[in-house]
Amino acid sequence: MSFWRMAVLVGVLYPMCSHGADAVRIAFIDPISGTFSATGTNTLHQFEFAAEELVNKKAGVLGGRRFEIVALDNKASPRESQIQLKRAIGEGIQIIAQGNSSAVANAVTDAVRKHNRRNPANRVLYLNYSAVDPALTNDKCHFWHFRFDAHAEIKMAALTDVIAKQENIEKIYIIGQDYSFGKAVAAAAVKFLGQKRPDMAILGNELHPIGRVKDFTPYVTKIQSSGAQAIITGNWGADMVGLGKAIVDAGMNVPIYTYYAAFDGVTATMGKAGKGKIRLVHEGHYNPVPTKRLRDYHSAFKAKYPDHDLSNQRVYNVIEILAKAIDKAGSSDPLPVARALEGIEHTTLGGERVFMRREDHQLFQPLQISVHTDEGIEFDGDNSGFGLRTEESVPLENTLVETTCKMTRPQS
Amino acid sequence: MNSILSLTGVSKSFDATEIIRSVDLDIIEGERHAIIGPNGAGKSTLYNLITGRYSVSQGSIRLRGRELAGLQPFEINRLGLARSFQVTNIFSNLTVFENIRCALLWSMQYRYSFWHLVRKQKQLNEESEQVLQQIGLGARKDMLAGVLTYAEQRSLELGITIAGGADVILLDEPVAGMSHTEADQSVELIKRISEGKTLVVVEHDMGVVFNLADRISVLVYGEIIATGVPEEIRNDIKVQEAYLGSLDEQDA
Amino acid sequence: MVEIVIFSTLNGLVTGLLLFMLASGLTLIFSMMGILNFAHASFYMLGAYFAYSVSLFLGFWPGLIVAPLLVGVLGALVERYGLRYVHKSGHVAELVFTFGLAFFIEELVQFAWGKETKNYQQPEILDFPLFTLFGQNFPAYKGFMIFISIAIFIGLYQVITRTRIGLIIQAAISHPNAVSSLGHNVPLIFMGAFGVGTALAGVAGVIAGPVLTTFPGMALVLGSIVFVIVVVGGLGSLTGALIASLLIGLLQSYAIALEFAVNDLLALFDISFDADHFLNDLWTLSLPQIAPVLPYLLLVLILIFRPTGLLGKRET
Amino acid sequence: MAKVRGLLVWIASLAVLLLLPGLFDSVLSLSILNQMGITIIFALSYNMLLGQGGMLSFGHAVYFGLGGFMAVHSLNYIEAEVFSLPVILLPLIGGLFGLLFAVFIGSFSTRRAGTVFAMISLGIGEMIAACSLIFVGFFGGEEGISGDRTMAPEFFGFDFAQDLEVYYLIAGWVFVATLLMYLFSQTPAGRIANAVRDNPERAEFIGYSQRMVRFISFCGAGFFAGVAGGLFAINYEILTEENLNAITSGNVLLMTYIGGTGVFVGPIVGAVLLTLLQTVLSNYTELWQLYVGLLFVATVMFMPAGLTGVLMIHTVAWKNGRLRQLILPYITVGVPAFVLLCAIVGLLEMLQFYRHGVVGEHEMTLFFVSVDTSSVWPWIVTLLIAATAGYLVKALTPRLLSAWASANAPLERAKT
Repeated sequence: MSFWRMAVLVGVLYPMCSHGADAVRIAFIDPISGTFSATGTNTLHQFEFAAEELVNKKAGVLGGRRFEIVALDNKASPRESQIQLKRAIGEGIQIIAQGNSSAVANAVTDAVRKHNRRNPANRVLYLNYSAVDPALTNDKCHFWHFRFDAHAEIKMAALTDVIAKQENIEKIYIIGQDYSFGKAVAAAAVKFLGQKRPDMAILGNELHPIGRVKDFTPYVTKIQSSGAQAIITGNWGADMVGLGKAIVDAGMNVPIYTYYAAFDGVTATMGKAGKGKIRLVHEGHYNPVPTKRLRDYHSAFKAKYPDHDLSNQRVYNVIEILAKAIDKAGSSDPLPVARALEGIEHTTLGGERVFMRREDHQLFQPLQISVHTDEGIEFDGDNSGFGLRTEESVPLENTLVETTCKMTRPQS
Repeated sequence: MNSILSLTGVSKSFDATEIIRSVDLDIIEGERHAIIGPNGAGKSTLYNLITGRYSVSQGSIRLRGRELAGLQPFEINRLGLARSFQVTNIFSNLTVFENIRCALLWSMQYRYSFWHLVRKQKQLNEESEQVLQQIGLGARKDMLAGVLTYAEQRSLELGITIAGGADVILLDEPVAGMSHTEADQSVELIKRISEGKTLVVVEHDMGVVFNLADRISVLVYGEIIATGVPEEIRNDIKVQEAYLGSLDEQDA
Repeated sequence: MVEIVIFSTLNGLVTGLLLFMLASGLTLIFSMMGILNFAHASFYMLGAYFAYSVSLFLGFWPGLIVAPLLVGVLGALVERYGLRYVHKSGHVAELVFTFGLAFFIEELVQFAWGKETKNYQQPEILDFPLFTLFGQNFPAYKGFMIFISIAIFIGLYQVITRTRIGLIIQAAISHPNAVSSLGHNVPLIFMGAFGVGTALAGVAGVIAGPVLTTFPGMALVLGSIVFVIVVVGGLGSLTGALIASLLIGLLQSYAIALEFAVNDLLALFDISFDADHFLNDLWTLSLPQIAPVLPYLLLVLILIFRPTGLLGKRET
Repeated sequence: MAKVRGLLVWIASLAVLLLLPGLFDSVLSLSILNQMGITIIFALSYNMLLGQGGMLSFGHAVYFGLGGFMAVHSLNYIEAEVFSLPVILLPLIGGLFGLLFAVFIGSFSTRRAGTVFAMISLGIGEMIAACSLIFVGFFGGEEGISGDRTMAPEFFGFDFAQDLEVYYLIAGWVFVATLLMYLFSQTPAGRIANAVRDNPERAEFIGYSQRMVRFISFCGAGFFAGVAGGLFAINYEILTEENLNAITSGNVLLMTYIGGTGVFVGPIVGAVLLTLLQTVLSNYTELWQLYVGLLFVATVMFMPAGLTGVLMIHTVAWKNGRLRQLILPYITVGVPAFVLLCAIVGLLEMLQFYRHGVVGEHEMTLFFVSVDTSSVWPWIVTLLIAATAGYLVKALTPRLLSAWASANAPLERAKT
């Protein structure tokens, strides 16, 4: 047995020991299989496209090094992410990108922190492009974590501004996924509505298991019979598709305020039934397109991936800002890159100024509130003819929030 | 005349059908007792009742005066009563040696021990070897029980039954399906291993029965119609009627 | 409150009857062959995927006919060339085989159709509200689901109680060994039963696909709950399976609708605990939370105390 | 003689365990080795049920997971200085709680064997997995529970910050646990478990309560599963619901069965092989799980004794001294069979690339050869290779079978 084990190990592990150190490799740890595979796969394509289009086609970084995206499937599970993270580190990858599910992000950020403390010679950098649990840049912040998406509280502040203006809404229902992100959304909604519309009654504040509910009809029945006049939800991926479908089927006709109710099947599901009802808070621009650069980029993406969408506009920011920081640092090693990222300023494809705050490694950027519609849509979602059109913009200054982060910085 | 196993008024019904009807039977210590009867008379059921495989509907079964009703098969076995089966019932994926050794474990006080290594137990292994020699399977020691010939499996069945050292042994058709020579060898074996023990045997082969038994009981339709020494049974009118009658039925 | 009761009942009915469609086939197979087919829900998934593929070219309705037939044929082939082969190694080997099959089919589906969710839609002709109560629509498609399930129950019941084949099936359920001695071709009957059973699962897949979404994990979601129904309902009892299915369907929909918590119960007795009590999770335990646990609790209790199930005739 | 050989095997295994990190010192191979070690203990504990006790469980991950959760909670208690314990003893905590829980569950589930036991284990497994979302305090909900192994008191100067230290910790436990499980199989309780597996009824008539025998094996399996869970907690420092759900339970069944349930080392082979497939093969192909599925179904159908079982059936030929007669037939059938396998894999990979590959790219690398999937030729060539190899296998198999029969025929001098 022992002999066999050895022989097999030698045979299989040997080819993996050597790797070209030429490309800057970025491990993309997100769900490529399982319930949330659609979200993960779609984002993976956006990363690959951004790396190709924004870096590799333009002479790369550090005078010719390419970006290479290495996809690692974590099945949206914190535990599996840990295993994949170990694997990425084992393969000598120094930059980790992850975004889907704050549960995963909490595990990854913790693991990265521990790993870097224990292995100063072999550190990694964690680029969080989408996990928006506020804790990640507050109590749980650390030097190696950078977040490129506005966190749940910032987004909810913008969203509740819009809700507060709707005089006719007096009763509202909050439903979300039962984990840190869903809880953060609910807490922020309760907090801001209490400040901005103390008269508004919150009829329900419900959490459902993430990724397990296949038929949302019972939940919608409950929301409907509660007499709610509006719904707030942070649901994403398959959970948003399911919720949207049940709402459409039940014929509910109330506005829905969301974080992620677009693309990955949601836009197609909501279709006509959701027209003018869904409001969504996001960064970047879908329609109208503010700059030619963004339009060209978006068109090129659709040309290459006709069945996918540019759902996460922050992805191109991640790639561009990372490339900028690497060039500025003159190295792709985590420590100099992290130092370069702190406080970095950048103009996005959409022509907006954004900056990475030094105190908590949170990227601040203008936000948009858009509506789901088929009017004035240049770039639609799910090839359905429906898409997002910007209704209101929140300038960068209005998105600044305080942080409790106490960052400690490594000396070397 | 010491009765070691006694059945009084034992009945067993499945749903509405009464298979065993008020059976009284006394097995005397040290005797070789045969139970005969036509097919379907309830002989195997009677065994299953005594050994705890089925529960008794009515009546009482006592081993050395101790009530057996309500006890599990393994509890009855531990009281010193072992049985063999009509259909070979061995541990076919274990070696022949292992079969015997397992059968010895409880009686040698190992119980459920997980702190003894069986390999190191000298006495256990020696006794297992002895039983193997006794049943003539010494050469087959390391073979899997499942690949033995039929006759060998029957011997092993017997070996498992006696290995635990029980002093009351119930055999269920030990020579069924064997050729004449095999059966003769088997009877010799049974005689040898049952020395000093109480033996109850169910058998169809009358030659074997009369060769082996000190006393015979005749079970017909769930009732004991006669008990006695072979001569008495041979001459009993009721037995002859029952047997001839049933033979007629079988022929028809 | 009334509307919650009405709609929860309807929702429960839809789920329950869907489960029944799956369970009816599994009960048939389990009762006759003694095999708890782990891959049963995988055939349900195959039904959905086949129907999806057919619907791309021919629309929904041909899929409703073609997909179950394909699944049934596939099931019969699996019985003929797989199960029958494994059968000689005993029940444990059969269970392991069907388990492996379930694993394999899931991978096969991902290979053939990809890992992402398929956009399998209900037919447009059924895309209207059947009726509206208290401002809430009841979709016609769900009505259609109820109709199909009830039709299958009645159909199966008639076949089993009224026809010659039904009599043989009944005999095979209660005395599996006796049927062969009556001169029937038992292997053929088994193959047929397996084919029909899996085809029924296929039907369930076809009509559930658009509602419960068609994705590679859809078998896993329903896999073990179907076992619960078959074991709880009892071996060989179609009616038992129906009752158990409805029970679990209603349980799931009511549990979400009614938000009772242990807290509320304790409040009746004027007992309350601080939120930082170390057993806080226990005090705030609510009905929606424990709903997923209940079916399995029922399964374990039934297996321990009443192995024949609710209406079964033989032990599991 | 046999005794010495047995001892040598153990010493050699220990040496290999100690030397492995010298051979494979990259971060990646260390993490694979760690994963392997944990899986080996888990699979061996599962085989105490399936292989040795005849109990098919669909919920063995429960004991693994609960042991792991208790271990990770202990880590946190140690960090909070509630009590103190060296990390090296943490798996013992996992084991004890695995045992405790197994005692409780086993007290009713081992009453029956076969399908009923399998169903109860499934029910319990699903129940505990569902509970993990209810008792958030204990299971940590979606996020799970994390700990930090370096917060425990140092053990002779080791703080287990490095994977290498963790490797030696795991290797030590693998050795001890394997030895203990092997010794258990050699005790009266272990031997009688085999007897009960083969024929529970007969065991009752030699004085053993089948229920009690199963219960003891069940508890032992729970203990070692808990130990594996504790090691998982140390290695990954996070436990989630997945550690105790049906998928983990299914995986351990899979690897144990593929490795072989009838031989003690079977599960070890299965665990090593499956971990390698999972970590290494998955780098090369997205279809690795499909291959695992194929392997599993093929194992159940054609070699129910598993991979080690296939090796074991050669012992007769070996004892007959005729193993050499098999070499040539094996090569003549094995080579085309291997080619056939490669061709099938090639077809599957090409199909996968053709259907799911990046739009506009047709070039893929297959067995070190660049292939253009948009042209028909690669397809035709692969099909032709497959057909030829398939024909050869079919034509040459009868020869193999007859060689097999003659190699296994009893020797003349053997008594019949």
